[in-house]
Amino acid sequence: MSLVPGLEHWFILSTLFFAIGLYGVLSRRSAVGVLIGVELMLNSTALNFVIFNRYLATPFLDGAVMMIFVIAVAAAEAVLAMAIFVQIFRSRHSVDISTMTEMRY
Amino acid sequence: MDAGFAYAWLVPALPLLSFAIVGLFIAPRSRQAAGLVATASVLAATVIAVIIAAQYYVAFPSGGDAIIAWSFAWLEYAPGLTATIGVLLDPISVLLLVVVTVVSLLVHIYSLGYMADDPGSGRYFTFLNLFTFSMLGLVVAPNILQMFICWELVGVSSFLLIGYYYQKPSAVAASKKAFIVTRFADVFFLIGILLLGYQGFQVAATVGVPDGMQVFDFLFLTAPSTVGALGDASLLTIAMVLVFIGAAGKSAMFPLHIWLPDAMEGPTPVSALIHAATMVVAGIYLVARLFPAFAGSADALSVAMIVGAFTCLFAAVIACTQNDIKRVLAFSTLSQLGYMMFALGVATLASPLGYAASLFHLFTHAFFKALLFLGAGAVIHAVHSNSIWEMGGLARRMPVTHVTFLIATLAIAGLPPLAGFFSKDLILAAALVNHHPVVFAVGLLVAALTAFYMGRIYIVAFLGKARSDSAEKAHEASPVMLAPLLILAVLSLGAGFIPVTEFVGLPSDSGHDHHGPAWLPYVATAAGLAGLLIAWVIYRRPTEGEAEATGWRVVLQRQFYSNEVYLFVTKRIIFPFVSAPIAWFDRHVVDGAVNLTGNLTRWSGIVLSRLQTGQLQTYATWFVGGVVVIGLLFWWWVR
Amino acid sequence: MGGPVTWLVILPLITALAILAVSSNRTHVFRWVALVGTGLHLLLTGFVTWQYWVQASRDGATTGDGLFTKLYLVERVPWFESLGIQYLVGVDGVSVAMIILTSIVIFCGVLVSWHVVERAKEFFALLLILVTGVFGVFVSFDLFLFFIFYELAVLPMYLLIGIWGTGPKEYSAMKLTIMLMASSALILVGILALHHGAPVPTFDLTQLAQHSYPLAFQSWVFPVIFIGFGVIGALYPFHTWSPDGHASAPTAVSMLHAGVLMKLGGYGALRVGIYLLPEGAKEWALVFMILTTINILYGALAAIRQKDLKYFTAYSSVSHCGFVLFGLVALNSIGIQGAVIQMFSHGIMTALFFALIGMVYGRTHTRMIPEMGGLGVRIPWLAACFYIGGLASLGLPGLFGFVAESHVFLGGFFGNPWIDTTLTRTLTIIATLSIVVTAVYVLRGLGTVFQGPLDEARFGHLTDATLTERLGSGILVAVLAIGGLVPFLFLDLISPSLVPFVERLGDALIRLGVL
Amino acid sequence: MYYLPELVIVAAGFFVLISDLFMPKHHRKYLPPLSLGAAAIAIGLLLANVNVAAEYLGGRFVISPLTTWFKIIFLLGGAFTVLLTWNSKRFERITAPGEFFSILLFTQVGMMCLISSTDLASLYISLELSTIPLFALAAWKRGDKYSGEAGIKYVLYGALASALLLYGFGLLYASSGSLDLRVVGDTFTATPLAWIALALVISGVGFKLTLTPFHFWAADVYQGAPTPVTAYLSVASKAAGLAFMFQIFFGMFGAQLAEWQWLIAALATASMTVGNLIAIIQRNIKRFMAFSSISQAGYLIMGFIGPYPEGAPAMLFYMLIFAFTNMAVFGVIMWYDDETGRTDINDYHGLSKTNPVLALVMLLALFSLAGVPPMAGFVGKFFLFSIAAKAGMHWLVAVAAINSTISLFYYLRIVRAMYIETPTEGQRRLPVSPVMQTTLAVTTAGVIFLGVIPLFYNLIERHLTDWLRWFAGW
Repeated sequence: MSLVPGLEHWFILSTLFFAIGLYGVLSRRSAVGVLIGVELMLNSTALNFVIFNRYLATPFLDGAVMMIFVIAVAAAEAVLAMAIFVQIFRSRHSVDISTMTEMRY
Repeated sequence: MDAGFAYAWLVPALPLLSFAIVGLFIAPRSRQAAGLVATASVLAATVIAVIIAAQYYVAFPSGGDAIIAWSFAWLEYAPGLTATIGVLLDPISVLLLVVVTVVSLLVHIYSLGYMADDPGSGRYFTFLNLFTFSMLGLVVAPNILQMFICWELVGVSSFLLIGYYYQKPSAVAASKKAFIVTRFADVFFLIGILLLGYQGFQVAATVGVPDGMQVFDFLFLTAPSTVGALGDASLLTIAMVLVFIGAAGKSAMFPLHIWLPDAMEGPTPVSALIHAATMVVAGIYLVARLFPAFAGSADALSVAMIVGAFTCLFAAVIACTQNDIKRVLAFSTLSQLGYMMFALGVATLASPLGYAASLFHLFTHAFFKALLFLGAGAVIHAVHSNSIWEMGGLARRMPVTHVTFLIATLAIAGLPPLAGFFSKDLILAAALVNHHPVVFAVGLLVAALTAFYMGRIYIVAFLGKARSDSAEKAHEASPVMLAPLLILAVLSLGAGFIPVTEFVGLPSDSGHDHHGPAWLPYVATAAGLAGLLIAWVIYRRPTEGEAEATGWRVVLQRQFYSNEVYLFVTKRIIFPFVSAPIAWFDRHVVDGAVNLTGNLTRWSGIVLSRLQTGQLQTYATWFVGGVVVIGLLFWWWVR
Repeated sequence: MGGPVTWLVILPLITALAILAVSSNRTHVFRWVALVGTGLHLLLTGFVTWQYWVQASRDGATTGDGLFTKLYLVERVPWFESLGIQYLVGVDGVSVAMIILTSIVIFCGVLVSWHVVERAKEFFALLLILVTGVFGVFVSFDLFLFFIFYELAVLPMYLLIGIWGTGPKEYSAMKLTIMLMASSALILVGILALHHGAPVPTFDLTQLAQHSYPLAFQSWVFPVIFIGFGVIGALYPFHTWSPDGHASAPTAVSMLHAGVLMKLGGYGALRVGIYLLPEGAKEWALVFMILTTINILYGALAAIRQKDLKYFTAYSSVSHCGFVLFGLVALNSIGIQGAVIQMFSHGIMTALFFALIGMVYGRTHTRMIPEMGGLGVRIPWLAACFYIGGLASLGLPGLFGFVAESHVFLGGFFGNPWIDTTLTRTLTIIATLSIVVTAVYVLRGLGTVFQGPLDEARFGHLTDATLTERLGSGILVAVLAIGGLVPFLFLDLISPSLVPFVERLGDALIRLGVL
Repeated sequence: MYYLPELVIVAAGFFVLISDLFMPKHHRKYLPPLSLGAAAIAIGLLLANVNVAAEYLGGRFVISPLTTWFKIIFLLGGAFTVLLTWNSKRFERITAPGEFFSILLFTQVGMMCLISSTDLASLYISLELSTIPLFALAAWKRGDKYSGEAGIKYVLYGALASALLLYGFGLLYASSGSLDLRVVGDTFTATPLAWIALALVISGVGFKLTLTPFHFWAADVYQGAPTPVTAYLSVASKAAGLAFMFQIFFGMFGAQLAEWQWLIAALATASMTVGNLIAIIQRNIKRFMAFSSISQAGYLIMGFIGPYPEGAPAMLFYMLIFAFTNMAVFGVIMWYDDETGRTDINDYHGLSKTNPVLALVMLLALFSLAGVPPMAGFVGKFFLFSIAAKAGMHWLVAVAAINSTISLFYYLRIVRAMYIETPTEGQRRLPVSPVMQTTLAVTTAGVIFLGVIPLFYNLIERHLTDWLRWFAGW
C-alpha cells in the first residue's frame, strides 16, 4: 500500500473543495461568504487542471497554463465582486444577500 | 316542342318585369301609377294565358302532351345535374295558368279600389306582382327545382303580404307564423327533392336520361322507368311522403294548417288571391304534378287521402263556430283543400277520376272562394269589422255584394247548377268509385257542414237587422271593386260547365267509371240543402250572446287548441330548452373553455413567477439542480 | 413594373401610405383618398377579372387543367431561393371570385364608414393594410407568401377593434387575435410539414401539388391544417372569437371581417388542405362533417336567443360559415362549388348586415333588439335592405344564398365514395333543418326591429339612409340579387378552376360526365 | 491581418480609457463618437473581408465567414448601445463615460475572440472577458439600490456559473488530455464523467444565453441594470452566448449533435414556455423584456436541432434580426426612461397620441419580436422553425408557434397601453434627440427590411456554405 497519492486522491480532494465551495455558495448569507465559496470552487477547478495535466497529459503543459488563467480570472472576479460589495455596503450598510430581494417575481 | 307556345314565357315574365319596375322606380313616386302598371301587366299576362289555353285545349281537347315551351340552363350543379328555368305546358299547368292570371287580375282590379286610401299601396302592388310572377313560375315549372324556387318565392310573397300592415303586431306575428310553418314543411320538401335528385341521378346513370331532359324534370321523375327504379330502391314512398309534407305545409293540411287562419291578417284581396284561390292550392298542384310518382306508392297516396279527409272534416267543424267572417272562410278553404287532397289520394293511375275531380274542384273553388273573400272584403270595407255579429241586414244596403256572395255561398254549398256542385259531386263519386266508403261519408258530412257554416255567415251577415252602427251606415262598394265580384259570380255560376275533367285526363286512364252512382247528385244536393236549412233554423233569429262560445264550443272555437300546442312546443320547449341552453352553452362552456385556457396560461405564469424569489441562493439552487437534471437526462436518455 | 396582380395587392398599401401622408387635421381628405383608392381597386379587379376571362377562354380552359391548377397572370420572382421560397402570385377562378368579393366589400366598407371621425386617418390606413393582406392571401401561390399575407390580414384587427370598437373591446380584440394567431400556429406547422415532406423542398403550391404525400403523413397534417383554417372559418367549437369580435368591432371592420376574413378559412382549407392532402381529407371528412353540421344548426339556434343585433348576425355567420366548411368536406364537385359560392354570397350578405347594423346603431344608439320596434316606418331603405339580406340568409331563391345553400345540400346529400352515404345524408338532413331555424331567427329579429308599433318618443326623429349609405348598401343588395338571378355567370367563372381540386380527390361525380 | 478589427477595438478601448484620464471634462462628449467610430471601422473591415478564412497563432485563432458574421453582430450590438447612451441626459450624469465605453469595448473584444478561439483556454478567457466587465456595467448606477442589487446578483451568479463551467472544462480536459476543441470532440466517449462534464458546460452556455433553468439571473439583472446595459446584455451578450454555444455544439460536439436533439428541444421548450408564461404577468417593461428575451433564446436554439449544421445560417440571421429588433425596443424604452424616468408598462398609456412615431416604432419592433409578418422577426423565426420541422420535430414547431401566440398576447399588452388606453392627464409630446431618431430609424429599417429583402439571408447563407461544407467533411 503506497502512500503516494494518485489521481483519484487528488481528484477527490479537488471535488471536496468544490463541494465545500458549492455548499458555501448555497448557504452563506453574507455576499463575501458566497464569494469565498465561489473562489474555493474556482480553485478546485484550477487544481483539477493541474492534476489532469500531471496524470493524463504529461508531456504538455496545457493544464498548468489553464490553471494560471483560472487564478487570474478568479482574482479579477473577486476584485470586481468586492468592488460591488463595497458600493452596496455604502448604501445598505450590509452585504447580506438574503435581504436583497427588491426585484423578484 | 311546339314553336307555337314559345311566347309562353311572357306570362310569368310580365309580372316579374312589372315587379322590378314598379318596385324600384314607380312605387316610391306614385302609388296610383304603381297600381295601374301592376294591373296592366297582369292584364297582359291574363290575355296571353287565355290565348295559350284556347290554343292548347283546341289542340289537345282531351288530355295532351307536355310541351316544354321554353327553357334554359340556369344553374349547373354538375354535368348532368342542371336546374333549368323553363315553361312547361301541359293540361294542368295551362289550367292553372288561366286560374292564376284571371283571379290575380281580378284581385288587382279589386285592390285598386280596396287599397285606394292606403298610403303604402305602391308596396302592396309590388308584392302582389311578385306573388303573381312566383305563382305563375310555379305553375309552369318544368322541373322540381324551379317548383321549389317559386314555391319559396310564393311563400315570401305571402309573408310580405300578410305582414303588409307591419305596424300591427298581430299581422306581423301572422306573417312570421305563415312563413315559418310553411318553411318547416319545405324542409321535408327539400329533403324529398334531394332524395329524388340523388336517386334520379343514380337512375339516370344506369338507365340514361331521355334527350333534352334533366334529372330534376317532372317528365323524368314521373316517367314509368324512373318510378319503377325508385320503387325498387324502396325509397319512393319516403321521397313521396317527404314531398307530400311540403305540399301539406303549403296547402295547410292538418297539422300544418295553423298558419292559414292567422294569415287572414293580411288585406282581404290578398286572402282571396293567395290564401284561397292560388297559393294554397300549390300543394294540391304539386301532388297532381307528381301524381304518376305518387301513384307508384300506395302508401304515399293513402297518407294524402287520410290527411286530406281529416283536414276536410276538422276544418269544417271549426268553421261552424268562428265569428270572424274571414276566419270562417279560411277554415272553409282548409276544408275544401282537404277535399282536393283526398280526391287525389283516392285516385289511382288506372282509375284517375279523383285526379281530374281534384283539379276540377281546384278550378271552381278558385272562383267561388275568391268571390267569397272579395265579397267579405267589400263587407269589411264597409263595416270596418270582421265579426259577423257586428254585421247584419247588409242585403239591403249592399245589394250587388249580397247577390254575388249568395251565389258563391250556394256554389260552395254544392247546389246545382253552380260550379261547386259539379266538382264536389265528382270528388264524392271518385271516393265511391275507388271504394273508400269512409272517405265518402266524410265528404258527404262535410258537404252538409259546409252548407251549414256558409249559410250561417250569410244569414247572420246579410239578413236580419243591423247589429252595429257601422253596419247601419254601410254602403255599397265602388264599381272598381264590384266589377271583379260580378265577373267572379258569373264564373262561379258557369265554371261547372267547362269540361275541365276532359282536359286534364291522364293517358293511363283505363276508362273506369267516370261517374258515381246515379243517386249521388241527389244525396249530395240534399246534404247541402240540409245544411242550409239547419243554418236557417238556428240563425234566422240569432240570440244575444251567440258570439260568446260556451262549453264544448270553446274547444271548437279555439280550433282544438292546435295553436296552443304549437306555441307550447316553440315558446315553451324549443326556445327555452334547446335554443337558450345552446346560447348558454356557447357563452359559458365553449367560450368558457377559451377563457379558461387564457386564465390557465396566466395562472401558470403567476405560479412560475413565484420561482423568481429574488433570492440569489434560490437561483443558484435551481442552477445546480439544472445541471443535475441535465446530467441525469443524459444518463437516462443517451446511455 | 409589376403585373396587375401585384398592383392588386399593393394598391391598398399605397392608398394606406397616401392616407398616412395626409396631414391629420384634414379629416375629410382621408375618406376621399380611401374611396378613390378602393374605387381604383375595384376597376383593377375588373381588369384582372377580364384578363383572366380572356386568357382562360383563349386557353379553352373551360374544362380546367386536369390535376393541376392553371394559373393566370402569374408573376414569379425568386426570394429566398435556397429555401424554395419565391414571390409567386397569380389567379385562378376561385381567387378571382374572392378578389371581387373583397373589392366590393372594402369599397362599400369605406362608403359606410364615411363618418368615422375619431382618428380617421389611422382607421382607414389600417383597414387598407388589412385589405392588402387579404388580397395577398387570395393571389399567392407560394405558401410562405400566403402565410405572410394571412397573418397580415389578421393582425390589424387587434387595433381596429381595440381602438375603434365598442363594448368590451379590449377583451374581444385580444380574444380574436389570440385565437386566430393560435390557429395560424397550426397552419404554420402544417405548411412546414408540407414543405419538408415534399421530395424537393419548396413552398410553391403548384409544385407541391405534383407530389402525393404518404397516407400516414396526410392523416395527421390534414386535420392540423383544416382546424388551423377552420378557426378563422368559425369551425365549431373554435368559433367563439367571432361573436365577441364582431360585436365589438366598428362597422367597416365587422363587414370586412365577417365578409372576407372568415372566408380565408374556407379558402385556405380548400387551397391548401383539400388540394394538397386529398387522402387526409377523405379520412377526416366525416369528423369535420359532423362538426360543421353542428356549426350550422348550433349557430342558428344560438342566434335565436341573441338580443344584440351584432351577436345575432355573428351567430348567423357561424351558421353560414358552417355551410362553407360543410360543402368542402362533402368532397365532391357540387359541395366544393357550393362552398365557394357560399363564401362569396355570405361575404356580401354579412357585409350588408353589418353595414346596416352600423347604420341603425348610428341612428338609434342601441343594438338591443327588444328595445327597438317599428323602425320600418322611419327608415324604410334600411329596413328593405335588411329584409333582403335576411331573406338571402334564409336561402330565398332569387338571391345568392339559395344558390350556395342548394349546392351545399345537394353536395352533402350526394356524398362521396369514401364515407357511408347514409351518414352524409343523415348529416345533410340535419343541416337542412337550419333553414327553418334561420327563418325563425331572421324573421323574429327583423320583425321586432322593423315591424310593430313605433316608439315615437324615442325613434320618431330617425332619418333614412344618406347618399353614401344608400350607395354602400345598394351595391351589396344588387350583388346579392344579381348573383341570385344569374348564378351561371358566377359559376362559369369558378367552376373550371374547381376541376383540379375534385380531380385530385378522384370524384365519381365528375367521372359521370357523360350525363 | 484579418484580426485587425480586434486590434482596432482593443486600441480604441485603451485610447478611450486613457484619454478619459487626461481629457478635460467637457471633451468627454467625444468619447461616444470615438467608440462608435472604432466599431464602425471594425465593422467596415469585417465586411470588407467577410468571406475570408484564415488561421493565426498556430490555429488557436481562426477567422471564417461564421466568425466574421458573429463579430458584425457583436459590434452592431455594441454600436447601438453606444448610440443609446450618447446624448442621454439621465445616463450622462451617473457615469464615468471613459470607463463605461472602454469596458464596453473590452467586452466586445472578448466576444470577438470567443468565436474565433479554438481551444478551451482562450475560449474561457474570452468568455470571461466578455462577461466579467458586464458585472461592473450592471452595477454602474452608483447608489441606486436596484443597480447595486443587479450587480451583486450578476457577479455572484456569474462567478458560480463560471466555476461550474470550468469544472466541466476540467473534466473534458481529463477525458481527452487536450484543450483543443476538435480533439476534445473527437475523443469524446460516452462515459458518466463525460455526461457530468457536458451538463456543467451546458449550464455555462445556458447562463450566458439565458436558457431555462439557468436564466434566473436575467430578470433581476435586466431590471436593475441601467437601460443601455440591459440592451447590451440582451443583444450582444446573448449573441456571445450563441457564439459560445456554436463553439461547444458545432465546434466541439458537432459529431454527437444529432443524438442530443431531445436535449436541445427540451431546453428550447422550457426556455420559451417559462419565459413566455412569466412575461405575461410582468409590470416593469425591462423585466418584461428579460423574460421576452429568455423565450427568444428558446426559439433561437431550435436551430441546433437536426443532424445538419444547416441551422447555422438561420440562427445567425435570427440573431442579426434580433439585434435590430431588440435595439429598437430598447431604444424606445431608453428614450422614455430618459425623458420620464418611468419603466412600467402602464406608463406607456397613450404614447400613440403623444408620440405617434415612437409608438409605431415600438409597435413594429414588438410585432417583429412576436414573429408577425411581414416583420423581420417572422422570417427569422420561420427559418428556425423550418429547421425543427426538417428534423421531423413537428411537435416542437407547434410548441414554438403556440408560444409565439402567447408572446403576442403580452406584446399586445404594450400595444394596448400605447394605442388603446388614453394618456394620463397632462401628458405631452416628448422630445426625441437626433441621435435617438437616427438609432431608431436604422433599427426600424432593419426590422422592416431584413426579412423582406432576401439579400442578407442569402449573403449569410452563401458565406456559411463553405464553412458548412468544411463542417460536414469534418
